[in-house]
Amino acid sequence: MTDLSPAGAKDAPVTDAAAAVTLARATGSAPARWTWGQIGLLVVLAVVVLFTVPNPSLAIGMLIFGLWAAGLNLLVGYGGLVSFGHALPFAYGGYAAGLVLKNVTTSAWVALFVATVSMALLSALIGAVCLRRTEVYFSMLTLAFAQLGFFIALQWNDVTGGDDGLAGVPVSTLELGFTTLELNGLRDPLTFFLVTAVIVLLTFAALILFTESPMGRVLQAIRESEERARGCGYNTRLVQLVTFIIAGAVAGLAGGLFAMLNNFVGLQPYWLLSGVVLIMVILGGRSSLFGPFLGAVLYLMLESTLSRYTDSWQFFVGAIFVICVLLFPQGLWGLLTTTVPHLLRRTRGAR
Amino acid sequence: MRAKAGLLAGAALLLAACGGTVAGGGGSGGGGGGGGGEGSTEPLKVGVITGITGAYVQLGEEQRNGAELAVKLLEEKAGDRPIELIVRDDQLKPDIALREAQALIQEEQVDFLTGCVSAATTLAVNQIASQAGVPYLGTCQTEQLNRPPNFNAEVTYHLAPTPSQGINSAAPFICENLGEKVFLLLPDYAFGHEQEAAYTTALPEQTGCSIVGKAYFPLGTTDFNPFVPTIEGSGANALVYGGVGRDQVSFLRQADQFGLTDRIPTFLTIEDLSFDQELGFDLIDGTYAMAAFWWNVDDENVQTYVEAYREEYGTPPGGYGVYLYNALNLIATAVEEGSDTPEAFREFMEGREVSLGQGDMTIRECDHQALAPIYILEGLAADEAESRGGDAEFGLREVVETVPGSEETAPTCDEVQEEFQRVG
Amino acid sequence: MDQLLSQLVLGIVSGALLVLLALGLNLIFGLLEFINFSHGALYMVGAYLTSYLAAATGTIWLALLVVPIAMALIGAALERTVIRPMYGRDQVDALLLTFGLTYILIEGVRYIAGSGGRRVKGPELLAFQVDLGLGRPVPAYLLFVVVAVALVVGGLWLFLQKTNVGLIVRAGIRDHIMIRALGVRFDRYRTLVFAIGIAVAGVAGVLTGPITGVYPEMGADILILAFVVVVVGGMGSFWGAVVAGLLIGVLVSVTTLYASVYAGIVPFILMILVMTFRPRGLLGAT
Amino acid sequence: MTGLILKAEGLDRSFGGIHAVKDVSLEVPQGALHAIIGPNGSGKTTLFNLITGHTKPGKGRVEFDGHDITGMPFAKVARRGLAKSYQITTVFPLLTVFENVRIAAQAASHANVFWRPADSIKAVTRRTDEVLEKIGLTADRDAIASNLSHGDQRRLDLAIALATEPRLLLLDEPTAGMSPSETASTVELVRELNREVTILMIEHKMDVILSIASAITVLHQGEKLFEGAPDEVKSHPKVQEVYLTGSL
Repeated sequence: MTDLSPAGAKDAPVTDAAAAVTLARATGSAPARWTWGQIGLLVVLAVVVLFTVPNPSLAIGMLIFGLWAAGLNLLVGYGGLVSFGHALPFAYGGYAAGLVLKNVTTSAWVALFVATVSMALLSALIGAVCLRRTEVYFSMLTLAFAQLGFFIALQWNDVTGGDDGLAGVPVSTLELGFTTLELNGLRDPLTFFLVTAVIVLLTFAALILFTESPMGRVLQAIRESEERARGCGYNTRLVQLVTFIIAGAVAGLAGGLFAMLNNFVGLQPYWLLSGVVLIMVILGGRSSLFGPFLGAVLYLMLESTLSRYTDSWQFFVGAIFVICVLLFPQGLWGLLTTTVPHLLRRTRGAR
Repeated sequence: MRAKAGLLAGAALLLAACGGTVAGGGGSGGGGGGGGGEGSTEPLKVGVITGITGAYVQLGEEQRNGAELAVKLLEEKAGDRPIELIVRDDQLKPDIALREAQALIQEEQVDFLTGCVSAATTLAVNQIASQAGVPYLGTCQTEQLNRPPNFNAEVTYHLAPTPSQGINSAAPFICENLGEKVFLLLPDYAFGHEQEAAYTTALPEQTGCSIVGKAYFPLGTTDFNPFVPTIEGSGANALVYGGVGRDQVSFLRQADQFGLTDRIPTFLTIEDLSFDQELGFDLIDGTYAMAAFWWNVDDENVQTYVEAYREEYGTPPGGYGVYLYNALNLIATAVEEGSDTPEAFREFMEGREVSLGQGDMTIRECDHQALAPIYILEGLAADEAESRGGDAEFGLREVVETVPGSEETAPTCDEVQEEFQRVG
Repeated sequence: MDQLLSQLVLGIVSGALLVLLALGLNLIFGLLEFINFSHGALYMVGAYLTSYLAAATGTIWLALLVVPIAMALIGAALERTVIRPMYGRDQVDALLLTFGLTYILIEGVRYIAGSGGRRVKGPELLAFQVDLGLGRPVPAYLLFVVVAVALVVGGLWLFLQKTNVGLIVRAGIRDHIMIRALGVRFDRYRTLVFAIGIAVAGVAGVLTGPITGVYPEMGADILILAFVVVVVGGMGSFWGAVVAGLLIGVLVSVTTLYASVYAGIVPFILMILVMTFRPRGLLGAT
Repeated sequence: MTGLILKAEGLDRSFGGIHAVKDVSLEVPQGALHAIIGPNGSGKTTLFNLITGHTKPGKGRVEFDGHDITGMPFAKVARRGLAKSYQITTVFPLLTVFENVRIAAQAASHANVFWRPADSIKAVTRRTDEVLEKIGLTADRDAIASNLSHGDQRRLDLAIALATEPRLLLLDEPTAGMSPSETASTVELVRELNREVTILMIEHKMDVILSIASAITVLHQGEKLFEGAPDEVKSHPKVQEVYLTGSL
């Protein structure tokens, strides 16, 4: 990294990790290919998960959490907007899909559509309030809304099931025209996995398209200098709001999928859950959309594996966080794409 | 590059479709376990899901102890089948409980599931058990597990008392001995709401008894000071406190500072030795509580369990390990008798009368609810504990009344049937 | 009316402890631009130290002196080792780091002290109740807590206002680059401020012990509230944190009286309102 | 020279007790290269901010291309064709030089597109390359902006402003901190740009202004001291008194 830091960078408020997104692209012409190559990488990751993770629900969960984290990274890594309340859209999507499946129809299309679209609308409202402020204030506002959501979910017992959770969500069906699939995560995890993988991949590709679109590029420019972006004539609030809505909708979709997987929507402290998804993003690396997927897979692996060997597994998770942030500031993906090639180059150069 | 990656991935996906781990794991439908059948020597796998991290760690640890102790005493065998116990941490989060339940069923192909310290996780586990057709023996106090839509007669069993069961047993004692103007201070989540419903029915049924006020506190409240003026201002002469664990510890500590527990007799809906130990003799002195288990209850089977537990872990057991101890014993007996399929296990369980770690117990047929005695306990001061022949370290409470488990205290089977029909 | 008045007093007590945590957070954020999510866990460590010291000496008086110093040392050590590399890095990195630290501290304490909480006996000297003429007596210890917090807050303010070190710290909060340009050994002041922030959290830990007891997760919930206090009061505003802490304490307390269910959510609603109408916080600089 | 592109009337603004800009009016005809000079603290930058909407005027009114833009948000003003380069270099530090300019170039026509890749919009890419060529940054196309030399960063700042295809370009000390040779080439660049776009610039270096400006406004303590052609300014005694002798 040293060769990249500009003269006088010590005083510069901009930090390497914040803008690592574009660094990856900028360090040469090669990494630009990774932008679209990420889709291929995700397919490979999905296949690896499919073959190596022994617990099917965990494997499916990895895809879902990965999508959730990737959507969040749109805000955090690309937009520089750190949401402390991203559990809200995920949980909302779960409740929305769960309630549709339970009370209206068992069609997965309808459930996921309602979860995604209604969360998008809700995000527009929440975003309009939260985006009036930036930085820590933005974060705290998102946290406040998440707490508000938690409170409503807890109190609105008749609809949400309160802290007992929304139980008895029926198994959903997916009409494909030529056939109808039953999405039972427990009895037929392979079908569920493949369907989830397809949905996740398509959404992921759409997210990449967004980041590469003029608007997505402006989002990154706003992160670099909002004033200058405004000076170019951009309505920066609008771009951030659109991003907030997309991230919310993606989380809603992921939440809906998660509800379908579990046939259950549980309630747990939102700020903790928001922290978990944020950590997946940071762990995986903010410089790409694929990074958070890696982060999600790694985090869930750590959690489910370590907890089997020791009661103090959180101690080790904590230690791994500290080590990661000290040694690999750009997250796992940054480690793979920037640091490793850099080291290779250096050792080759030394010879 | 892009095209190549896509091709590669596509091929891999196809490959996976032909037989990945995901397919292999659960394709069989996760049904009730591998071997089965009489004379099988396949290991009997029992999955325990409980909170090993999270707010009620002590309870979770104790549940694990209870299960492990039972397996040890059974010499790790149920008939010819070796018992394999697999314990998983649900962190008290329903999402994690779901995942672990799925893992236990799909990966480990467990024959039975049991464990839980919170209602939310028990419902999550029950949901998965129900889908997979694996018997599940719930072990936490909730009204919801064996009621619609959660109850699945094929798989669901409830070994802990429901809150209403305990409250119906305790209501006469509260009104006769503590005070007839009662204030309810309850946690703001399902367990608290269930308590409210039960107390509001049970207390006014006692002559002259009424509820003069109630307040909810959010889960995880550490500061109870603001509630004290509310309680004192209500004119209550008895206080019922419904919080568990940390909440209870904080509350009693602060109530003591205000002298509240001296002025107003206090009754705890739920007690556990681990909380009592943290509070100490001086804080629980003069308070009352009810429990489905207390370690120095005078009963042969209870004492067998307590002695074995003390020998193994050095302290007497609290109230939560016994459910797991019972669960493992019931499962082992059933398997030994050849009732190792879900259907046969149901037949074995329904209406069964046994005497285990809680003393005499019946699993009634209509909702698979265990009916066991409820004890009313008085908190003792240290010198009192010694003078009454108790234990200087663990003799924190004395049983002042025993209410045997009966149809009368739980909602009757007729009421339960009615509810089932109403929901359909 | 009686009830409302006693409720106000009790609100001030719980608010006072929030103030201590919020002040530390605020100071650290102001000078280091570092969001310390492990603040709650460090407060918990302070409370545990108190519980052991109090068990050994039979009272918390000694702890009141020793624990803040011990916590300051722990804070300084942390700053010198893991926190220093975070300067100039994204605040999200600080989140991951301090989340990790929190896990380590909580599990570490659990490993050493067990999952169950520990008791801390309040001082015998204060084991009586005071009649403030509000109709109901208040435990003397709670009033002592308010006085102790007031002393700490006052002392901290005098330190920042009247000493050279305080002057530099205040200037540094206002303008980082300028201070560096002045050639001051800025690093030392960062260590100092972090240590002070943690020491103040340690004081909160000592004072809380006799009220709630100590247990591994005790820092988690109160930390979020402390953040709300900082934001509502205004980031970087000393008196803002004090005012907001007391306000939120009282607000929660009074809500408990009339609608206890809403007590948990009131601080967050307040925060949304303040952010909407006074974006810089109640006393924040505009 | 067909009419006015910018017309400011009686702009006035105080900050606390400081009267930063006092009743200043300004008229910039199409195609002009109008310069504003004045010693430090004379209100030049505040005047700019009043024009761009960064600061709301206490009194007065700003017309751009015949439309009232007084107090309008900067982004809106920018969309109408007014661009600004900054006194303190403001670029997108961790984007490449190309991307810095491309962002600006796409602002005009493709601002809110999110259904196709930005790189596939050929017109924007072409425009970007043109601007880079014109500013002389083609060689640094793939460099990270924050790695450029100070002078190059100033030029990139200018390039961003230019890429939005403005009709009026506000330059805030475009040669600040530059070496003499860098200054010379920037002056040449500004002169060249002026063939296509009207320019209103603040400048500190008198020699720079005198050689290229078509008209000059001299500010002193927030007030307009004098306005006229370079030659007139040079010879005006009052200007010499407060400004030339003072600073040079």
